[in-house]
Amino acid sequence: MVEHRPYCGIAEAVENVKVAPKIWRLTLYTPEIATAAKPGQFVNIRASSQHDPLLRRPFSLNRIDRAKGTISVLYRVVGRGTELISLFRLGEKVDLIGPLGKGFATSHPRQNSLFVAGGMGIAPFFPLAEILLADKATITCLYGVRCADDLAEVSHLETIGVKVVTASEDGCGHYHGQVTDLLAATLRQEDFSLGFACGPHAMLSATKDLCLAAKLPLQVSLESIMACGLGLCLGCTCPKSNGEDYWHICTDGPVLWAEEVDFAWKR
Amino acid sequence: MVEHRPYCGIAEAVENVKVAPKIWRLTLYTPEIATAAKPGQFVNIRASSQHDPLLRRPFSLNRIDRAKGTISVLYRVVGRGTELISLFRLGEKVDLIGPLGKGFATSHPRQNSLFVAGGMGIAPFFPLAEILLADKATITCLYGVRCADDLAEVSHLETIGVKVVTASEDGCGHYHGQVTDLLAATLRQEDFSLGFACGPHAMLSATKDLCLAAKLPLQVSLESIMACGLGLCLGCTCPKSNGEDYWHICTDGPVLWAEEVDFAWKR
Amino acid sequence: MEKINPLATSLAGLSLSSPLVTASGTCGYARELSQFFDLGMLGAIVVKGITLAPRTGNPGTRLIETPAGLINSIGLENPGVEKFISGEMPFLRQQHAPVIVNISGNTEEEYAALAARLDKVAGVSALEVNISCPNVKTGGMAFGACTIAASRVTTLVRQHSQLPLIVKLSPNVTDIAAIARAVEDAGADAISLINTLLGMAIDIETRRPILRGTFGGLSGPAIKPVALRMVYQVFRAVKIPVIGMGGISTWQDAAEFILAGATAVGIGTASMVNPLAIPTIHQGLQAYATRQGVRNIAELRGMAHQ
Amino acid sequence: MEKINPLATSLAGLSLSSPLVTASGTCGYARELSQFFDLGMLGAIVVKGITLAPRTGNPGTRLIETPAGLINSIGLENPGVEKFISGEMPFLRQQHAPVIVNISGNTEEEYAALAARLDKVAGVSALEVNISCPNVKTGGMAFGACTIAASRVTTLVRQHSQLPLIVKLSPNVTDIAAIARAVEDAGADAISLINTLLGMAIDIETRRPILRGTFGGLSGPAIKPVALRMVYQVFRAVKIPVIGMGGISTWQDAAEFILAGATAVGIGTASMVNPLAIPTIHQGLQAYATRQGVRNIAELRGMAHQ
Ligand SMILES: Cc1cc2nc3c(=O)[nH]c(=O)nc-3n(C[C@H](O)[C@H](O)[C@H](O)COP(=O)(O)OP(=O)(O)OC[C@H]3O[C@@H](n4cnc5c(N)ncnc54)[C@H](O)[C@@H]3O)c2cc1C
Ligand SMILES: Cc1cc2nc3c(=O)[nH]c(=O)nc-3n(C[C@H](O)[C@H](O)[C@H](O)COP(=O)(O)OP(=O)(O)OC[C@H]3O[C@@H](n4cnc5c(N)ncnc54)[C@H](O)[C@@H]3O)c2cc1C
Ligand SMILES: Cc1cc2nc3c(=O)[nH]c(=O)nc-3n(C[C@H](O)[C@H](O)[C@H](O)COP(=O)(O)O)c2cc1C
Ligand SMILES: Cc1cc2nc3c(=O)[nH]c(=O)nc-3n(C[C@H](O)[C@H](O)[C@H](O)COP(=O)(O)O)c2cc1C
Ligand code: FES
Ligand code: FES
Repeated sequence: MVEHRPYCGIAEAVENVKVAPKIWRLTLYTPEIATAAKPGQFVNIRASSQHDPLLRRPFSLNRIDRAKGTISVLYRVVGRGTELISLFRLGEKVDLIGPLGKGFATSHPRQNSLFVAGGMGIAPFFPLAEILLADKATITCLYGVRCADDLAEVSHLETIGVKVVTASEDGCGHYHGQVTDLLAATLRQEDFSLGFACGPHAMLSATKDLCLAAKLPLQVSLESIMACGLGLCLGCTCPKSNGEDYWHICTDGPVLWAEEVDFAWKR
Repeated sequence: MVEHRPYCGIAEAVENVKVAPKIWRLTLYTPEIATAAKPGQFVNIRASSQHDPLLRRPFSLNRIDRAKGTISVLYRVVGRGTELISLFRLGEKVDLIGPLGKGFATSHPRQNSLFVAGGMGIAPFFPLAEILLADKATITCLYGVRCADDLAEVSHLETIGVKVVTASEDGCGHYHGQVTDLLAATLRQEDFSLGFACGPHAMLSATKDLCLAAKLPLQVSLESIMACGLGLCLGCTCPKSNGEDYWHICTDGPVLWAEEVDFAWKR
Repeated sequence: MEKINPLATSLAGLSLSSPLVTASGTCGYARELSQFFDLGMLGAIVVKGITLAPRTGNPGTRLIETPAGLINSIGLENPGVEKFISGEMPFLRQQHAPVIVNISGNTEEEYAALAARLDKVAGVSALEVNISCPNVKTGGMAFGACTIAASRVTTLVRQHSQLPLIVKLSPNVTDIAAIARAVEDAGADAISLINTLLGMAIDIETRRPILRGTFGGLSGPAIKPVALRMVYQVFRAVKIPVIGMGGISTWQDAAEFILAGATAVGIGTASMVNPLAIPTIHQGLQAYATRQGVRNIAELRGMAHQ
Repeated sequence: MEKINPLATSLAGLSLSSPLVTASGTCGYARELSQFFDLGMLGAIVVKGITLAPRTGNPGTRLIETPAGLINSIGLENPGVEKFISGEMPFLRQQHAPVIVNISGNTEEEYAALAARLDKVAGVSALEVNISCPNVKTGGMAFGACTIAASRVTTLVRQHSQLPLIVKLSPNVTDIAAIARAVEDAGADAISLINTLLGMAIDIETRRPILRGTFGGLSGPAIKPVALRMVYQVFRAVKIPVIGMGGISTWQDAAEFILAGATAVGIGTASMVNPLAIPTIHQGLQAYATRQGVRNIAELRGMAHQ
């Protein structure tokens, strides 16, 4: 069960802009969610008022602006739901539920934090950085993309004081190669107190192995197809590392400690 | 089978405006259709790019502007399809097929033509009037509505030279009562050479009876739920007056001679 | 003077404050939905399917979105009957709605054992015997696919429980009316239908079925026309009340099921998409009853047959 | 050198230029679709169901839109076999695609008479025996609902015709594989499935079923998961080829059916919504075959079973 009664209703779109060739940021006026939300939580948005596509689409909170009463999501257009969302216009009445899930745990020693992001996995890190930085932590963000078109957020994160190191296989980033190679190199050079990772399954799996080897506690933000996002359907599972049963990503996660998750699982 | 290979593709919305509280006019740039279209024909528009609502929505041609390469439809928001269409914005890529069906037959004696419109039945009459007037006919249009909010087109028709007499039960029109009562009164006072009617089933049925009694040849534009609009499904039937088989409204109509139609049929 | 409730109804001896019930497996054990609305407006809470032993459910992908539908392959994940009684019943007993426990067995004996175990549990108002789950290897749907098996399970559960007995039918059959008559004859007090339609999807890149178990259960608006037809058929075939479900997402849908003959209606997939679906439907049905000029919605039951 | 066609396939002795066929009753006699694309890209033209005598079809509303679906109750409107042969075959013979005639009877004798009459008609390449129409009072679906009736009709038609025989199955059954095996044993050369799911809708204002015949046939994207599952099941059960259909509207859908085991796929409701659906799917399938690295789409057939 979610910790807090989530808001379920309408929020007005105050901005919906393309920030990279396939990446958009949607900002919604929804004081209820902005007030309650924590970094790492998500919102579940209906892409259509009709029955197709039927299910809501989950997105991490990419901005939480309590003062303005707004939240944002940073999303990549990958299919018909995100395509429809990219058509939302100013003033659009957006049907959403949130905040949902458990966010990042920020009460552990975190003076020197490490973010590892793969592709759209960058989305939840800005609000997390805001909180950690307010607490005088230093943050290094390793950010892997396939190509320059996939880059987003870099200047925003740098502006608030995050050290961003980009990795890409096409050579567009600081580091030429996979973000997990960059991670291995970084862990050899520097000690961190807490790690946070978000990105594709394989990347998270490799990140877990590297961080555990380096004795770095790691939280991972996971994804799954979701039918409800509320713990009703039990459909959004990932196996626990106990080898016995399952986490439900929408309520137990999306953020879990890496050591609790069995990444050997496939969809 | 339709007479002419219809266009099936995309047309750009150049205007979509509310002309009365629930009535909108959508104008589309589609030279292929504008060139081929005749008054009384219709276009079949997809309201959504997704599978729900699944079927296209048929609308009569309300303007045909060959010079500009545009056509318009005048539509009332009655359900989810028309609701979605009312959200189409400038530049929207609208998926449509047209022109479809057989239009009004205008090669009969028509010097003094009579239009009888009920509610949205007014939609196809403007382009018909343009053709008849170009041919020096005089036109009287009896136009019944439930209330003032339902009125559209009056000034447009008057501007091009149609004499419009409105009827309404709430007293907002010239005539206080049903348009068919107005029709009965009008037929007693004046002779017409050709009648055209479009509107609800009951109105068309009564109009047929009155015109036949007055020996006025009458064409009616009919409606039906349509799955294809092309003659593929055989779903859009209305009984022939021969009592034996059916017209298919999308291909045999939507305009038929009133005497060919059995109005005793119910949906 | 108390305001009369136009939605109050009764079913198999239970009084329901409305015809709306949760569809099993789409609202867990009601805790989550209780955050969104007062469960008191529910005619009954039908909980997620319970088995004798705990089940972790199916591995791999469990959900596939389809046009206006959802395929699920949860595999009856549940804590088992003992933990259900100790862990969930205390909360459920506090809600102002009867609790109907949905039970599933791999064998006839398991159904019997579940029925016996739940019989005297405080707060359990009725059993819904699921002979229609497409997502478990043994048992499940097999019991719902033939009149003899359906009837045997019903008889057995009847022998082991005093509780009102609702049998939940599978739609994946040629003659739903025959199955309904068989379970009525075997002692069922009510019938619920439909469970999900058997469906599948294939990943065209890996070329493999998306679900490890190949098939899953199709629910949601897509199946409504089939569900409504079966409720209509079963209403004609039996005398016991019917709980209708399958794709209901608006009050208009619920009204259609009542006109087809349903005494109560289950809301499943719609609550997952919109946790406020039930209160919205509740309000709509109330207004509909008034507009139709009936004092109680039950007056509209089965009217489509006249 | 001729360009090889990666979509060419063969079925029951016919060579098809692609696996795409029209689904009976959704393209009339192909005249209308011929305005939109070259019918030569069709593997076959399957025409609207033909009966012995002309039929005017059902009175009242014939179409109901549902979420991602369509309920129809056309009632086999058709000119009868004689007028079909004289009025439609001349046009059909000129098209560059085999013509498959879908036949429906009220009685076994009618099926036999239709088969005999069409046997020597020039340009008729195969018969599709519709034992699954939900929209006629007698005959129709009744033949498709039990193995014995299905098998008898098949045997009889086999006796009266030399043409390749395709039997079209109803999905409204418990065990589609058993019916498929029965018609295979009775001499069918191929099976097509699925026909429509039996569904209904009620007008909540008049409180009456919308269709005069109460039930109609549900087609369209809504039913795709069920259709795909049945094609998958039947492919495992029989050796004769399968024509898969039900809700196919994109090349991805068509690819799923081929991976499930379909030799050809029928496009129905999708063509009605978009008369260019077939050419669009044709193009998509061609590109898919290339991307999958196969020389012919047939290499992908049934791959989901491996
Ligand atoms: C907790 C959570 C947070 C997320 N945060 C973000 C975010 O901040 N930004 C972002 O761009 N994306 C995020 N995602 C993924 C996002 O939900 C999917 O990209 C989106 O739902 C795809 O919808 P679609 O209709 O465009 O694609 P579809 O047409 O439905 O599918 C396209 C592809 O996306 C996959 N997909 C579909 N739904 C999901 C899903 N719920 N989760 C994962 N993959 C899916 C499909 O398997 C398919 O491969 C998040 C997912 C979860 C579960
Ligand atoms: C040849 C033809 C020409 C038409 N021209 C016009 C026009 O110029 N302007 C206009 O406003 N309307 C016109 N209509 C009616 C218009 O097609 C329907 O109002 C529209 O399809 C309703 O769509 P919806 O999704 O908003 O309503 P829905 O939610 O689908 O239904 C709302 C109501 O409209 C009825 N309806 C749905 N589809 C149709 C249909 N195809 N025909 C008739 N009634 C239907 C339903 O039975 C229901 O009562 C025409 C219909 C036909 C067949
Ligand atoms: C995720 C999910 C889980 C389900 N679990 C159960 C269950 O445990 N027991 C049961 O009898 N039915 C179960 N069902 C079936 C529903 O109760 C219901 O019969 C079906 O979904 C049709 O209704 P709907 O379209 O409103 O969802 C489940 C359905 C879904 C979608
Ligand atoms: C309007 C309509 C008419 C149909 N007529 C016939 C028919 O005459 N004979 C037949 O075997 N199937 C008929 N069918 C069934 C289709 O051929 C097909 O099996 C079914 O619609 C599923 O495919 P789809 O979802 O692609 O439409 C008809 C379907 C529709 C929608
Ligand atoms: S998405 Fe339904 S339980 Fe998580
Ligand atoms: S709408 Fe299909 S034939 Fe007229």
